This record gives sequence, structure tokens and C-alpha cells, in this order.
Amino acid sequence: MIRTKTQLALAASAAVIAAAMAEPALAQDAAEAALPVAPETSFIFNSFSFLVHGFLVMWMAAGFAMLEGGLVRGKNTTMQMTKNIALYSISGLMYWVIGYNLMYNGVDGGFFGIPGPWSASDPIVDGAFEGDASGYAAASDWFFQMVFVATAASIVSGTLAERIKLWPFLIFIVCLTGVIYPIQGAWQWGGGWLAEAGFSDFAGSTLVHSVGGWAALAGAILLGARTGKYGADGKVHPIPGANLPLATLGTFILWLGWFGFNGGSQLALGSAADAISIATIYMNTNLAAAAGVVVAILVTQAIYGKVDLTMALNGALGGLVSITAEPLTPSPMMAVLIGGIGGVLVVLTVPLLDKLKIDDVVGAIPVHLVCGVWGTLAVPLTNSGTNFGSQILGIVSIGAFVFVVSFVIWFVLKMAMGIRVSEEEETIGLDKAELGLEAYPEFGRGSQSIL
Amino acid sequence: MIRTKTQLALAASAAVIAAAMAEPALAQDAAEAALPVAPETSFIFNSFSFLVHGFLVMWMAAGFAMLEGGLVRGKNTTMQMTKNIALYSISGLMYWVIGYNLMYNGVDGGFFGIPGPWSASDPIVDGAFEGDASGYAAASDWFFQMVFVATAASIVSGTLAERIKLWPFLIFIVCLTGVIYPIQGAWQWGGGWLAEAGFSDFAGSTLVHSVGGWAALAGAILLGARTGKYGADGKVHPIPGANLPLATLGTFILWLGWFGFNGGSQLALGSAADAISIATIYMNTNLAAAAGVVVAILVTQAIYGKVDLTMALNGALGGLVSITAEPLTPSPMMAVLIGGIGGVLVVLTVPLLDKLKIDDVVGAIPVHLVCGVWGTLAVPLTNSGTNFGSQILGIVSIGAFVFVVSFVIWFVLKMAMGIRVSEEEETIGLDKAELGLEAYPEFGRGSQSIL
Amino acid sequence: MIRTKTQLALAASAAVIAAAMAEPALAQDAAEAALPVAPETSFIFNSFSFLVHGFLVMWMAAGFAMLEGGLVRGKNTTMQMTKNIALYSISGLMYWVIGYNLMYNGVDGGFFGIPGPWSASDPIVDGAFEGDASGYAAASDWFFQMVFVATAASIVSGTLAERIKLWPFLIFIVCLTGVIYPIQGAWQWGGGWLAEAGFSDFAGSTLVHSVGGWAALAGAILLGARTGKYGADGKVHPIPGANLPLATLGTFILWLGWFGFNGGSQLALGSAADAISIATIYMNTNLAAAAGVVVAILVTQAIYGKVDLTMALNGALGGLVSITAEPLTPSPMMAVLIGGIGGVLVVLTVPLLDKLKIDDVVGAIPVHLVCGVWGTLAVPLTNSGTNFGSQILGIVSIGAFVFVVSFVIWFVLKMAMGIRVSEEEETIGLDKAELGLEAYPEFGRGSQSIL
Amino acid sequence: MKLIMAIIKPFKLDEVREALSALEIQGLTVSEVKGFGRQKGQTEIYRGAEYQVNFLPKVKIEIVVADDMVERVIEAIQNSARTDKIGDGKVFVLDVEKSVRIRTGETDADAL
Amino acid sequence: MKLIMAIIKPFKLDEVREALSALEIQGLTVSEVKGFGRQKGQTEIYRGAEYQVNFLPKVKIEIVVADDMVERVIEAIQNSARTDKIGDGKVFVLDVEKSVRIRTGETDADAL
Amino acid sequence: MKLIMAIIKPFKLDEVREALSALEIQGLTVSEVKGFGRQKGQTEIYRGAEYQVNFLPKVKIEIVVADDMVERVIEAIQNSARTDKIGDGKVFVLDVEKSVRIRTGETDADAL
Ligand SMILES: Nc1ncnc2c1ncn2[C@@H]1O[C@H](COP(=O)(O)OP(=O)(O)O)[C@@H](O)[C@H]1O
Ligand SMILES: Nc1ncnc2c1ncn2[C@@H]1O[C@H](COP(=O)(O)OP(=O)(O)O)[C@@H](O)[C@H]1O
Ligand SMILES: Nc1ncnc2c1ncn2[C@@H]1O[C@H](COP(=O)(O)OP(=O)(O)O)[C@@H](O)[C@H]1O
Repeated sequence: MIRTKTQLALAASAAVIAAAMAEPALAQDAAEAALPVAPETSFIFNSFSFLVHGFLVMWMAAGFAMLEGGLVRGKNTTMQMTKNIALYSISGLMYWVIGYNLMYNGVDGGFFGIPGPWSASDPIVDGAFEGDASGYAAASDWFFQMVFVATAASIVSGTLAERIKLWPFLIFIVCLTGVIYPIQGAWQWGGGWLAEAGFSDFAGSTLVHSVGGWAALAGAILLGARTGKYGADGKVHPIPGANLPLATLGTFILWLGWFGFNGGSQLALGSAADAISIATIYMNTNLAAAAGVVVAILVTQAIYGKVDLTMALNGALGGLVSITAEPLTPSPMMAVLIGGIGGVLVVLTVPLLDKLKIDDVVGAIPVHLVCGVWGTLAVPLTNSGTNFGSQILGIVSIGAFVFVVSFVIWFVLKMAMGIRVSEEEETIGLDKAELGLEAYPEFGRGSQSIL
Repeated sequence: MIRTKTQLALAASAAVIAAAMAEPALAQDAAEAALPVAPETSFIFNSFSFLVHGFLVMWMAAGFAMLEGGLVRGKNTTMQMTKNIALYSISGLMYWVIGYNLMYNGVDGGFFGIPGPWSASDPIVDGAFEGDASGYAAASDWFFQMVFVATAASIVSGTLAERIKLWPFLIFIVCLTGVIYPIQGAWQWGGGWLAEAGFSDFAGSTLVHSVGGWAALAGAILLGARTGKYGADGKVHPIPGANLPLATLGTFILWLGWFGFNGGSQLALGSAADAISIATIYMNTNLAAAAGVVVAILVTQAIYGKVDLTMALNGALGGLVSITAEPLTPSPMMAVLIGGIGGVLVVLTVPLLDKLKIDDVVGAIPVHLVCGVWGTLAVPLTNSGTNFGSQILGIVSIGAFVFVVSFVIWFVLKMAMGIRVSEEEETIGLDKAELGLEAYPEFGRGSQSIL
Repeated sequence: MIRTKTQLALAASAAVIAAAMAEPALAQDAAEAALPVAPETSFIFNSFSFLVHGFLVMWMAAGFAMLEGGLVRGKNTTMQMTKNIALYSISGLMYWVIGYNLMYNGVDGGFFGIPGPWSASDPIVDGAFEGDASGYAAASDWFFQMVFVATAASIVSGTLAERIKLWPFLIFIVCLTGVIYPIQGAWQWGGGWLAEAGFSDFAGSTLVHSVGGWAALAGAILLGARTGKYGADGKVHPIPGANLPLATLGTFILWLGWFGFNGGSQLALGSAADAISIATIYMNTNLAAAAGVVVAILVTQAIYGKVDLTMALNGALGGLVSITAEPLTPSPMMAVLIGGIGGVLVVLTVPLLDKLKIDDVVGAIPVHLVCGVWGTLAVPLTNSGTNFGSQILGIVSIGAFVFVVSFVIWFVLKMAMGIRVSEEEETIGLDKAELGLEAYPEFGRGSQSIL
Repeated sequence: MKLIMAIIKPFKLDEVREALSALEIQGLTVSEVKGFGRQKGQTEIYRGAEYQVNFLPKVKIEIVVADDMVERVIEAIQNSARTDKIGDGKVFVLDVEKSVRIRTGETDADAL
Repeated sequence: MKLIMAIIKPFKLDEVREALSALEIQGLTVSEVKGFGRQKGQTEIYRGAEYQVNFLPKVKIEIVVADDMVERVIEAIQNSARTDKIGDGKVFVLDVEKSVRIRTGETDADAL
Repeated sequence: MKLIMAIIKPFKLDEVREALSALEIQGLTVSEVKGFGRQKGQTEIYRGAEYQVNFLPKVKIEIVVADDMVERVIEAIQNSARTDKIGDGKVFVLDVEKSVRIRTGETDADAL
């Protein structure tokens, strides 16, 4: 069998093979080529794209849970699982109760929409279809937008792991997913002032990833580092994660989910042009991630004389975040470059953060914030409809808004109820101290290991 | 970029952005809006929906394996993996050999169809397409129906874990997937007497989930509890699962798979109306699951003063099972309510079962049977074409049939060959005793841990 | 609700139910049945099939990583993760830099194409669609072909685990994915001499799986067995894998991914005939895998008196590889037979390899090479357009080419830089010795287990 | 004082602990060990090749007691740990010269 | 020579090791153990049912030292391992008759 | 009777066990431990920061034997566990006052 179009001429002559393939489509009259895609067909494609790409992004929630669950110590793993399944659930509810409408309902060049519970208002009631080719099922769009919120929230849980209390964390997530994310989202994707100012962020390097990163950074500053992470002498004491295959699985899940994240952000599949765009996005997304991994491997080998798997995993994610602001216009070569630089940035900023004594358990700030900024800045390199000024405006305005509001909320939570467990609880581990439930009771120091 | 339809008017005026997006679809003549979806296009959509949603449901087999593998002790984990991959395989073979035809072939208002190996009879041989818009590839339907059988079977393996012998378990699975499931399935989905009686179960709260639950319950009663689970004094001795991140992963997999389970049960994607239905189903499915998690977290915090991750995981599944009988007609608010009540039910019935000394290792009976009943009862709350009488008829008739037949089969197996391992084998663990193969030979009590 | 087409007549009369379903599609005029699929619609379907099936195959990279990570010892797990994420990344880059064009660009009945970086040249620039119904987005095809290369590479990493050095391994992967795979691919899928000779390999039993197997075999011979695997007396000393749930997860991932691997290899979804083909492929793929599992379970029980989970997992994969050369033409019964024989072959050749003192850590050679040959030989049993002569020609020519070239590259690497770690490093484990990073620092012998 | 070191079958741990509590033993220390003895491990088959598991899981209990308790402790362990099957384990007695409770600095009998 | 066997709280291990290094102790051996004593495990709830965790994680340190070091070692352990809360652990001293360094065959004091 | 306690490199366990079997030693008990000694752990780098692994994996073997076996056992361990590299470990000998076989109640030499 011959597997590509470039070989079609040959295929026509290879009669034996062609017969085996039995492609009745070839029999179609050339005249039909003029037949356009029916608008209802486009509507189905658009909706299905939202759903398929949406379930891929939903799957990223599992990816974050596994990545973070593998990079924390065994004594905090149950808590990490609890936080991650809770935050995905809260995101889904908050975005329905208030978020979606706050982000999209009548923003009209302004700063936010009219909040309130969302419900679908699809144009078709019954009978013949009367929508147009750019239409889609309202709920499919809701679903696709909703899973993005959860992504931003997942980033926060990784940075603050192993020391933050459960309930203040969840309260913050309520604020982040119900209010902070939707408001800044309204500025751009909701058609607010930033969109009018010419900012461009295709799938959310800034709107999703750096938002999670800024919220995490604010929390990390107020929360402080894990006990023992930084010695009195300024020495960094690494705290290795308990389960690296789990972290690797999480990274592969995220990589897979990212095809949905970037590909689905084309927001349509109703025309050949859309299909080509999405295909290009898949390719560029994969190239950028691959470059992130390879570069992280080469750079860690060069600097440290050995390869660091956790950096390679972060490198993949750094490449992915970097290409997210513009996965469509780059050539393959540019996608490799953008992703590769993401890989370098991750490897360099992980130790930098440690110098600043900002303790980011899983490297979420280097990956999502630093590479999110880089990716957003890189858009004008390949997309001629954009400019650096607008990009910087977007990065700074969203960064300032999210960081300041998050900082205030974290601060209020700290004053009101405390955000950090006691040192003794931290020593015992959050799983036993806060939840009374061990992740691996039979392994390591688990209470069932001798029974 | 502007990401939603509600902003389309704005988009048209925002020329800079529109140019960057280059949507040739917008150029299409308005006249084309009248063009309907070609029947062959619908056929492809319908088939592809079965395949995509089917592979998501297939993935649930992995979800059950991981969930159950994480909730059993390390000494029974290899066995749990063995049972789960075996049951998925057996389901696929039995449903081909006899099940599908028993369920769908000429039921005609009766009690079962004509059994026999299935093979596709698609209407198209070659040349122009002559089917209609509701058609689909026969094998795509077979595939989608087949993966549902495996789901029912997976439920049983969870409840009976850690003490049932491998071979009697597999023999039961042969009966369940080849005979029990298809017969009751014929009553409703096969167009049998129950369908005519007005019962409604969109995606299988009763037909799939409670069926697994009833079969599990019958087995659990005859099998007895794990040694040590219930003290002489009536005290419950918890037996913690060995690997909670694995259980969490399993839950996320199931959640993802459920979009296929419920979404695919629309059975068509060939029209805009279908696309809207499926999108609505995705949204409601996610809202119900999210509500199940949040409610389970709140209720465990209220009752026990702490959050229990395993209850939160069960809560997600309880929400999902609850919405499965009717994921289409509920408003978002009703979906949240239905799922949230599922979460409450799970948290309350897990200890209740323990009071009855029915040992359900993973909480499958609360999740699949109790919430399955609840979800089925809730259908008339939102679907005006249904009534409580018919719903109860379905729940009771299927419940009675499955429970009685399962009980008889388990009983015969118990008499004929024994269904339970010896107490010594249970102490050693099924992995060493029955399989001679440890799941984690280097961790915990594994034989390789000092080598 | 009634769930299948065989019941449609009944459905029409069951008015209550039909009303609840609201299927406007039924209202379409019968005259529309003549309306064909618009070429642009086919283009979208074809592209989307490549993307959806492509992301499933991409997911197989995670499956291999988990399978292999579960079957090696804990002290080599970080390395296995590192190799697998690196090889997926390298595959993506090499196939872009040189591989795709070497495989597909102007092969024209010859031995290879014109290498060079790939970039898309889609027919549509703007305005009305002018392609035909067999078209697809160029990048979607690239993506789909690319993920196949990674599959071949993953096979090698499994066989050679626990003793090969990181860097020579990665260099070999560069050669395999950039040169070896594309050249032999050009012979057949690129429309080269082998395609003209009438060889048939639908989805790559030979072109992908046996290629990985031959490359692995050459490496295994030159590398030698793991220390301690074969006693002086010729006795085999099993080395159990550290994490069997992880290996099971990997197998489920691979099974899921295989629907993409085989289904996507139809290379089109633009007609009802394509949809029927893909659906048939899904069914046959699942039946073959299920048969592989059940047969492996029965055979191990018969021979060894107990079931071996790792053989059941290998059995699933053996069934899958066996059906890959021709997943379309077999009847369900033949699919079961072909897959079942794959299961037998795996169970029998795993110990056979041990007799030959070829140490294949995960059973990749039995699964991918032996079953790859078997599957390719089985094609003429069901596909009348093929013959045994051509099949043997393909197996032998590709086998000889890949084995010899791989052997030479491994040999040069061995001479130039050594391919094997020292015995001391092997004893300590590659994770500590080469990477300084433990996979499970808190479990088993991990350095953090007492802290 | 004496150190009583008992190697027992793991699933007997709870019974032994209860028997010792009945003697008002206030403290003991347990660890996981592997035992090699008359009781042999099963022959297992992994992927078609046989192998012998040489070491069996056992639990080691260490209890420091006053001299006059030794016989009663040994007896209690024997009675609670016995299954009458090979591999039930051993009790060894060693002399202890000094004991200290870290928290209080109490020594010897007071420290137990 | 004496064998000093100390049962301590796990998170105190690093402090104890440093205190012993300050005494120029050159070697020691550590193992994970579970302790049963006056300090009781928390009552936990799992899926609605209460249970008591009977055994608490502890670390056992074994150090063989020359006789004249014993008091200083005990003191160092006491000072570094103490939290003044119940469960801080114990130190036991046993007599050692002979020591051998495997690598060199040196014995007794030279072997430590 | 004596308790011979040997700390060895883990990968030497099988050789030592075989050497002891050759002496007709019928039983022994093994545990995983971490050793701190002259042999230092490698310096590792994790995410750009260096750290020292202080404790190295070792295996502890405990064997109770009759007095007349002690020298032969020590010798066998020394010969089979030696790699001549730092960290090969130690053998310590302690006196055992009493041994009991739980299954039969046999004591002392009969219990071994
Ligand atoms: N001489 C010994 N020194 C130390 N431990 C021993 C000795 N003999 C036996 N053991 C321990 O006691 C356990 C049980 O001994 P075994 O000979 O199998 O059975 P039994 O106790 O019934 O004689 C062994 O697995 C081992 O851990
Ligand atoms: N008699 C004993 N023999 C052996 N170990 C003991 C003994 N008493 C206590 N231990 C160990 O010391 C630990 C601490 O003892 P515990 O009674 O809880 O507190 P404290 O040391 O403050 O008195 C226990 O967990 C146990 O491991
Ligand atoms: N004084 C001691 N008491 C207890 N264990 C010791 C002592 N000295 C060394 N060890 C154990 O012996 C191991 C090997 O000792 P080390 O000083 O590293 O090398 P060597 O045995 O070659 O002198 C250490 O890791 C430790 O487990």
C-alpha cells in the first residue's frame, strides 16, 4: 500500500494495489469538486472539534495530577491527588456558575462581561438547519473553554505543593476560576479592550499558562519555602520526587492533551482551511515539545555532566507552553526554535528561582510563566499581524492584574485562616496530618509496611 | 483572538483580527445555508462518533484496572491486573460469539434475540451510497456496544477483589458478558418488552452500571468478606489500598471515558441536532461528576472532620453513574443536583454496606448499583416522556433478573469448584498464592527488596 | 431507547421514544440520499482521521514507556523513562529533518526518496476549495507518519533496557528514525520497488514492528545479556519487573493506541466505504488482541500450571502486532485466529530466546518481530490480492536490510564509544550510575527511604 | 535487662503484640526482615523460567525487659506465634547493660 | 566494645548523625523500624470506619564503639534526639565481643 | 551461642549466603539497612542543586551459631563479602544467652 498523496500518480498506475484498496471516492465525478461543505456539516465539524479537543484538554487534568503526584514526596501524595481532582471539579462548577458569562457575555471592548449561570442558547430549535458555517453547539464551546480554566488552576497546585493547607487552597481556586481567570480572559478572548489593542495569544501562553504562573508565584512568595529546602547558609537542599514514572506519565498525558489545547483553539473544523490549520498546529506543537526535550537533555548534559529526567520533562512542557501563543504561523524550523528556547529557559530558570528562595515544587513557574512570556513575545516573529508593543502590553497588564489580585487574596487568606500547615504537620506529611490517609501505606514509611 | 460565537458581531468589525484569522468559511454564499448534510456524510459522522466514543469507553477498562489496582493491597495487585485485562478480553470475544445477536437480533418486543456469532452486514457494497442519514457502519456500532459489556464486567471484579479465585471469576464473566448482560439488554436497548413498557435509560445507569452492581452484590454475599475486615465484635477494620495515585489515575481515566459512554449513546452525530445533544451531554456529564466530587468532599469533611480522597474518587464516579440514565434533558443546574446527590449517596452507603458486613473492596456497589438506581429514578424529573412507574419497573425487573441469575451461577460455581481461596492463600496474597508473581517485588514486602 | 439499526423499523413505530429522541435527520427528504459527500468534506474527514488516529498513536509512546518502565527493575526506571521520552522527541525531529522526504519524496519505484527538511505544500491557498475527495492536510499526514517512526524506536529501548548506555542508544535512535526506517519505508509505503513487487503490509507488522524487532535483535546480540540473567550452567535466572500495574497500564495504552495505528492506516475517512473499513479494522484489532490475551492465559495455565500476567500482556500485544499487517479483510473468526496464534507464538518464543541467551527485557522480539513476521505471512489467508511469495520477499528483504545495517551501526558504536555500562554501574543501576536520579527514592532501596 | 529478639511469621504480629500487652509490656520495636532457614521458598516461574525464592518475609521483634520478665515473654511469644508449621521462627535472648529513655534521661528498669 | 542501639524519631536522624560526627564517630548503621510504646498512633478514619495505627515509624541506629566512648555517645544521642515529647525513644547498650573489618581483616578497635 | 551480625554490600548477599550454606549454617536473618561510614555517597545534582547522599544501602545479616562455629563463619563472610574496596562492611560478635525454636520449643543449640 502506498501511504501518501505525493504518491497518488503512481498509485493510479499500480492497478493491483488500487484494486485491493477499493476507494469508491475516486469514482466521483470531477464536477462534484465544486460542491461546498454544507453549513450544517461545518456546524457538526466545529462542534466535534470542540468536543474531541476538549476531552483531550480535560485529560490534562490527569496529567497535572500525575506529574505533580510524582514530583512530591510520598507523604504528600494523597493530598496532591485530592487537590487536583478537587480543583478540576471546582473549575467546572465555577465556570458554569459565573465564569463563562463573566468572560464572554457582553464584554464589548470592555473589562468584563455580565456574570451569571451559563446555559446554552442554540439557534436551532427544530426543523431545517438555519445556522451558518461558523456555528457550533454552544455547549461544545462551553466545554472547551471550561477545561482551559482547570489548566490554569492545576499550575498553582504544583508550585505550592507539600505545605499549603487544603481549604485555603480550594478557596483560592474558587476565586481564580470564578473571577480572576474569567476577567482577564474577557479582556482578550471575550473581545475586551486588550483584543482591541491588538494583542495576540492563540491558545493561551499568557491567558492560561502565565495566569497560572503568576497566581502560583504570588502564593509561593507568601507561603514560603518547604522546611529544609534552603539551608541557613543559602545552600539549596534538593527534595527528590517520590515516583518518577508517574511524573513521566503525567508529562506524556500533558503532551497528548496539548494537541487538544492548541489544535482545538483553531475553534473551527468546518472547512479545508481549518483542517489544514489544525494539522499545522499539531505538527508545530509536537516539534516544539520535542525540541524542548532534546534541548533540555543537551543543556543539562553540558552544564551538569549528566541528563536530568525531571528537566527533560519540564523541557517538553516548556516547549509546549512556548508554542501555545502562536502554533499556527511558525514554519517547522521556527517551531523547533521557539520550543527549543523554551527548553533552555526552563533549565536555566529552575535554579534561578532557587537562588531567589522561591520554592516551586514541580517547576511550574519556569514552565508556565517564563515560557508563557517567551511564547507570547515570540508571536510577532512569525505572525505579521502582530507587534511587540501589543504583546508586551498584554503580558504586563495580565501579569500585573493576576499577580496583584492573587497576592491580595492569598494575603487575606493568610491573615484570616492561615495558609500553611505547622512545621510538625509538614514533617509528618500532609497526608497523615491533614487527611489521615497515606498514598502508599505499604511502601517506604507507610504504616502498613510490616503488616 | 476572540473565542466565541457570542462575539461574532464584534469580530466582524474588528478588521485587524479578522484578517489575521483568515476564515474563508465566512466568504461562503448565504444561499448555501440551505444545503443539507449529505446522507453519506451523516453516515460517516455517525460511524466516527461510535468509534471515537467507543475508544473512550474502551479506555475505561484501563480506568477500572487502575482504580481497583490502587485500592487493593499490594499482595493482590497482580491478580487484579490479570482479572481486569482478562475480563476485557473475554467481554470482547463473548459479545462477538453470542452476546450481540442475543441482545439485538430479532428481539421484537420480546425477551431476547437469536444468539450466534456476529458479522457485519453493511448496506453498501460498492458504487454510490444508498443508505440514509441515520445509518452507520455496522462494526462501529458493534464496537461501541461491546465496550459497554466490559464496563459491566469490570464492576464485578472490583467488589470481589482480594479473595475470589481466578478461574471461577473468569467463568462467571463468560456467563455475564455472553448471556446475562445481553438478555436484559435485549429487553430495553434491543427493543424488547421493557422498551415497549416505556422504560428509559439513556446510556445505562441501570442496563450497565446496576447490572454490574447486582452481579457483584450476589457474588459478595456468597463469597463473604475478606478475612479480618469485620471483627468478632462487629467492628470494621479498614484495609487501606496500596497505591492511591494509581486509584486517582483510574478515576480520571473513567471520567474521560464517560464522555464516550454518555456522549456516544446519542448514537448519531449526523445532524446539528445530534451535535448539540452530544455537546449538552458532555457538559452535563462533567457537571454531575464535578458535583459528585465537591459534595463528597464537603460531606466527608462535615461528618468525619476530614476529607477522604477515596470518597472523593467514588463521588466523581457516583456523579457520573447518576447522570448516565439521562444526560441530555437536565439543565446544568439539574445535572449538578443529580450528580451531587450521587456524591451524597456514595458517602452514606459505603459505611452502610460495612454495617451489613458486605465487603465491597472498591465501593463498586455504592457507586454503580445505588447511584445507578438513583440516576434511573431521576429520569422523569427532567424528561417528560418518562414516568416513575416504568422506571421502577425497569429497575426492579432487571435487578431481580440479574441478581437471581448471578446468585445461582455463583452458587453453582461455589459448589462445583469453590470460589474462594483458602485463608492461608488470602494471607499470603493472591499474587504469590495463585499466580506466583508479585506486583511490586522490590517494594514493601516484595521478595526482591533486599537483593 | 433502542440502540441499533437492526431495530429501526420498530423504532419508527415506537412513537413515544422517537419523540423523546427528536431526530430531525429523519425528516430529510429521500431525494437527498443522492447527494454525495462534498470533496472538501472528505478532505476534512481524511485530515481529522489522521489527526485523531495520530494522537492515539502518539499516546503509544507513553504506553511503551510505562510497559517498559514496569518491567525493568526499580534501579533502571528513571533511565527507561529518559530513553523513552528522548526517543519520541528525536523521532519527531529526525522525521522532519530528513526522514519523511527520504521515505516519500520521489521514490518512484526505487529505493529511497530525496532527503531534506519537510514542509507542507497544501493545494489550497485561499478562495474556493479545489482539491479532490481523496485529499487531506499535508501536515496531518506528516503527523500520522511521524508517530509510526516513534513506535519502531520504542521497541528497541525495551529489549536493550537495563544495560545499554544512554548516549550510544540515542545515537542509534537518530540513525534508525532518520535513515533506516525511512529507507525501508520508502520501498513499500513510499511506492518503491517492494510495493511494485506486490508486497502488502496494511499498517506495519513488518514495516514498523519487525523493523523495531530486527534493530533490537542486532543490538541485543552485540550488547549481551544482563549480568546474572544466564547462569554458568545455562540456567535462566528471571529478573522480575518492579511495577506490574505500570506495565499493565502501558499495555492498555498500547491497545487503545492501536485503534489509531490500524484504523488510521485506512488513510481516509471521506466516504462511507472508508468509515466501514475503519470500523471493521477497530473490531478486528480488538478481537485479535482479546484472543491474544485469552490464548496466552490458557497456554500458560496449560504449560506452567498458572497464569502469568506478563505473558497475558505480551499476548495482547502479540495479537495486535499479528493483525496489523491486514486488519481489514479478515472475518471476525479469522481475526480471532490470527491474534490467538500471535498469543501462542509469544508464549513459546519468550523462553526460546532465553535458550539462545538473547536477553530481551520486555519480550519485544517475540511480540514485535515474531508476531510481525507471522502477521505479514497471514495476509494472503484473507486478502486475495496478495501472495506468499511477495510477502516472504518483503519480510526477508526488510529484515536483512534492517538487521545488517543496525548490526553495523551498533558495532561501530561499540568500537567507538562502547555501548554497555560497566558491571559495577549495572549492579548499582543505571539510574544512580549514569543519571544520579532514582525513580523511587523512598521505596525499596531508595536513598530517601529512611529520611 | 535482656533484649529478646524474636523472628516470627508476619501475619502473627498482631497476636504476638496482644499477648505481650497482656503481660503489660509497654514497648517494643519491630522490623521487616527476610529469613533463610529450613522453610524453603516456593519455586516460581516467571516468563517460562523457574527460580527459587530464597528469602521469606519475616518480622523481627525486639523487646528489652527486666530479667524477671524473660521467661514469661518467651512463653507468650511462643504461644502466640506458633502455627506448628515449619518456619515459625526463633527467640534469642541477649544481655543488655544499660537502657536510657531519651525524653527523660531515666535509665535501666525505669527506662523501659 | 559496646553496641549502642538507639530508637529515635525519624526526622531527628540528621541531627543525631551530625552530633555523632562531632564526636568523631566514623561509622554507624541505620534501619527503619516501627515502634510500639507509650506514644499511641492517631485514630484514623478510612471510608467511614475508624482504626488505630498501632505502630509508629521510628529509626534504629546501631553503633559499635570502644568502651570509653559509650557515655559520650549516649549523651550526644540524648541531646540531639530529644524533643521532650512522648515517643522520643530509647538507647540500649549491649556488649560486643569482637569486631572485624571485612576489607582489611582488622579487628576490634581498629575495625571501627 | 553467639550472634554474628555482619554489615555487607547488598550485591554480595547471594555469595555470602552460599558460603554460609557450605558451612552447613541452617538459618539466618537479613535486613535492609543504610550505612554511614568511611565510604561516602556520591554527590548528586537534582534540578541544578547539588546534594550529598549520606547513607548507602547495605545489608545486615544476623546469624546465631554455636560458639565453635564463630571463627569459621567470620572467615566465610570475610572471604565472600570482600571486594577490597572501601565500604565492604563489618562483622560484630555478641553473646547470646538463650535460643528457642518457636515451633517445637527446643532450646539453645537444638534451636538453631
Ligand atoms: N541461626 C539463625 N540465626 C538467625 N536467624 C535464624 C537462624 N535460624 C533461623 N533463623 C530465622 O528463623 C526463621 C525460621 O527458621 P526456619 O529454620 O525456617 O524454621 P523453624 O523456625 O521452624 O526452625 C528463618 O527464616 C530465619 O529468619
Ligand atoms: N522495652 C522496649 N524494648 C524495645 N523497644 C522499645 C521498648 N520500649 C520502647 N521502645 C521503642 O521506643 C519507642 C518510644 O517509646 P515510647 O514508650 O513510645 O516513648 P518514650 O521513649 O518517650 O518512653 C517505641 O516506639 C519503641 O520503638
Ligand atoms: N562503628 C560502627 N558501628 C556500626 N556500623 C558501622 C560502624 N562502622 C561502619 N559501620 C557500617 O559498616 C559500613 C561500612 O563501613 P565503612 O567505614 O564505609 O567501610 P569499611 O567497612 O571498608 O571500613 C558502613 O556503611 C556502616 O553501615
